[in-house]
Amino acid sequence: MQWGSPSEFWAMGGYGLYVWTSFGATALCMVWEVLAVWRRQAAAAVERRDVA
Amino acid sequence: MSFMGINWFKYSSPQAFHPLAGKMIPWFSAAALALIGVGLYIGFFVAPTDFQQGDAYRIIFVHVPAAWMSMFLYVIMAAWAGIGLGLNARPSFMMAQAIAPTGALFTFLALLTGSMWGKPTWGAWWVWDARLTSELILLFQYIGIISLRASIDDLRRADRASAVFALVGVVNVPIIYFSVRWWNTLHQGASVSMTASPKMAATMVTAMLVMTLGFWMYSFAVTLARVRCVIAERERQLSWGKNASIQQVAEAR
Amino acid sequence: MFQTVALSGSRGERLLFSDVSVTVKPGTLLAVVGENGSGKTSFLRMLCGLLSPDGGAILWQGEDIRQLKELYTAQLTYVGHLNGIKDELTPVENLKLSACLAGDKSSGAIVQKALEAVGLGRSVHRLPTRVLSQGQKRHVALARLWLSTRPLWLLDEPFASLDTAATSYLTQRLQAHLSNGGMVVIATHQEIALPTDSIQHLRLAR
Amino acid sequence: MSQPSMSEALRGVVRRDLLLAMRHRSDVAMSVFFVVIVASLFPLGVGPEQAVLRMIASGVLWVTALLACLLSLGRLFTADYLDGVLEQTLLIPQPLAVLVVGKVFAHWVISGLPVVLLSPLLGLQFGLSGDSLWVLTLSLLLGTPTLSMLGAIGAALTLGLRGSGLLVALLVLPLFVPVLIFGAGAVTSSLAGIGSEANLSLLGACFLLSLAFAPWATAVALRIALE
Repeated sequence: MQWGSPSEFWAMGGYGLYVWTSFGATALCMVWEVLAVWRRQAAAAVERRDVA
Repeated sequence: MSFMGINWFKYSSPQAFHPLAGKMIPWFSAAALALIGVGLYIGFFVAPTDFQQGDAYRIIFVHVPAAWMSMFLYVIMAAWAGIGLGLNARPSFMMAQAIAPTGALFTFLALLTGSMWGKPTWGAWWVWDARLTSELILLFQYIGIISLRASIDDLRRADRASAVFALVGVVNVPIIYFSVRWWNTLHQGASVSMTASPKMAATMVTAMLVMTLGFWMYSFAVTLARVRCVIAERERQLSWGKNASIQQVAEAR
Repeated sequence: MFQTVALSGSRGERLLFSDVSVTVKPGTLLAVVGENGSGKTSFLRMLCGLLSPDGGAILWQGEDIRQLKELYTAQLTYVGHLNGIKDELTPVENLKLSACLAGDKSSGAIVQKALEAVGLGRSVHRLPTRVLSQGQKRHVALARLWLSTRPLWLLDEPFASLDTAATSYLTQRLQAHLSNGGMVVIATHQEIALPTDSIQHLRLAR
Repeated sequence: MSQPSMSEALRGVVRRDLLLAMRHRSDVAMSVFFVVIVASLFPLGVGPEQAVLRMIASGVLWVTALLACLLSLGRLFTADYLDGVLEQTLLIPQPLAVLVVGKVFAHWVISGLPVVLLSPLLGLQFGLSGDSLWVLTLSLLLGTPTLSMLGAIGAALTLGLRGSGLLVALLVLPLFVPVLIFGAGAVTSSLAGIGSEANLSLLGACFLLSLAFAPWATAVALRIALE
């Protein structure tokens, strides 16, 4: 374990901005994609019931 | 056609595939969450700080898996497209259709994280390195495929036209990679490379591989969920079509 | 002999026809009739090999046209819904080029004779097709039949926008083709003035 | 039964397209003027310094050639598609890929060849001289047919679609990248005195590769578009 304190962890040796933007953007995009597929699935399910 | 006691042939039709995909999604999602969790733990708490790049190198734990996935997914998409064209199989076109957006997303992330890594390491947000450039062209091709599909109304034509373009692109990307490398030697530009320092600690490699595996599982889950949407949406169109044509039998006399 | 076996086709997701089995023997004509939108054009394009069937097969002399490929297209002349002629070229140039591309004889004299046979006088032979009327353009497209030496003719609404004189010329030409042992598939709304024993009807219902 | 020989069919396709181009001479002239105007705008934007102009010459002229090809792609199949000639072309009893080569050749004669012939003049505008001027022309001569062949794939895929002009650019420009790199690279390396043979032979390889695959892919795309 190389982090002495939480603030040291967030600072990432001075590169916090770059590291956290990368990981944050990745997480955000993935969550957004999952939500988008989920909503599309819900919409498709509703229309299926309408047809049946 | 039985392999491990499962009748695979049965699942080649969309109707049978739909529930099977539904059963597989939770498992893949759980595996994705677990693997990404473990990967992040190793990446942030076990892997040591790099003595050259400091902690900025930790970006490669998302950058490299995203870049790999963007290429894997393109090749897999092109393979499905090729199978679809060769065997005239609708389910393979649906798979290709479902993979494209996830592939495009990973390509975008690879570019974004690449420039995040590049700024502190090279001092520039963007460098015309062979890998980054081919990644950019890959993104254009993903966008091309998605918009080609979107602008064709006839499903059959949309499937087949985007499949042809996917196959053309699979030849193009390696050519671009080598041509940009060639171009870099000509211009004697910054001789840069995305490969991290030659002696990467074993824990760094482990973190990267675990993250990649997690991204694989994530891609499986999302694509399967999307292919289910595609099947459902197409079925709906089909049932509309059936209602529209009441009398279908042609009588010959 | 030309056959379709259990042929079915669709447009988009809409099924147009299914299980169509017909046989066209040398010297006979198949008239495909039906309302607008019943799939006559799709049926004809399928017979050309431009459209692939959903099911079933099309056989030429007992062999699947998907296997024959260019060997089959060398047997047919297709006059489609679109004329397939260039507006900027003259009727003579248009016919010469299409005859040359079909491998038929294409000297100026032969082409002019064909144009006169459909009722296009010499005065329009050297004008750009652009200035001709719709009916005259149709004449130019149909004049290809006077140059064709191929056994199978596939004609999509050939009588549409023709006057009575041209209709009778075309009927005579069809008659001559049939008596030479040719085969014709024609999509039409009109009755064709040919001996009934050589005509077969296929009704496509919507 | 009658069948044209392969060379007859090929000649017929080329002759028709060239004949049509002769009737529309203004279209051909327009694409030439487009190249001249675009190439003349760059010095006005960048400034008149010879050294700078010489450095950007290859890139600017190549991108201009690329855009000229792109703009003329709409003409390649659309007119034939609308008047039914394309349908008849598909029924010619010769392999469609061969006929596509004929159409692409005619397209190159109309849109690519004028740019090649004009390039020495444009090169002079940018201060290129002697050897590099000659390399520029040669690289365009080798590269523009490749552009036409790759462009044909995009033109066939987007045939008859709404907004096909922009879509064609989106699909085709990524395919043009290697040709651009080797073509402009040939001129740059000749200016640097390294020798342009390597780039030119890579350009030739691109030409052969696209000659092998592009007409075939275009033929598949045309059949799909006409279904």
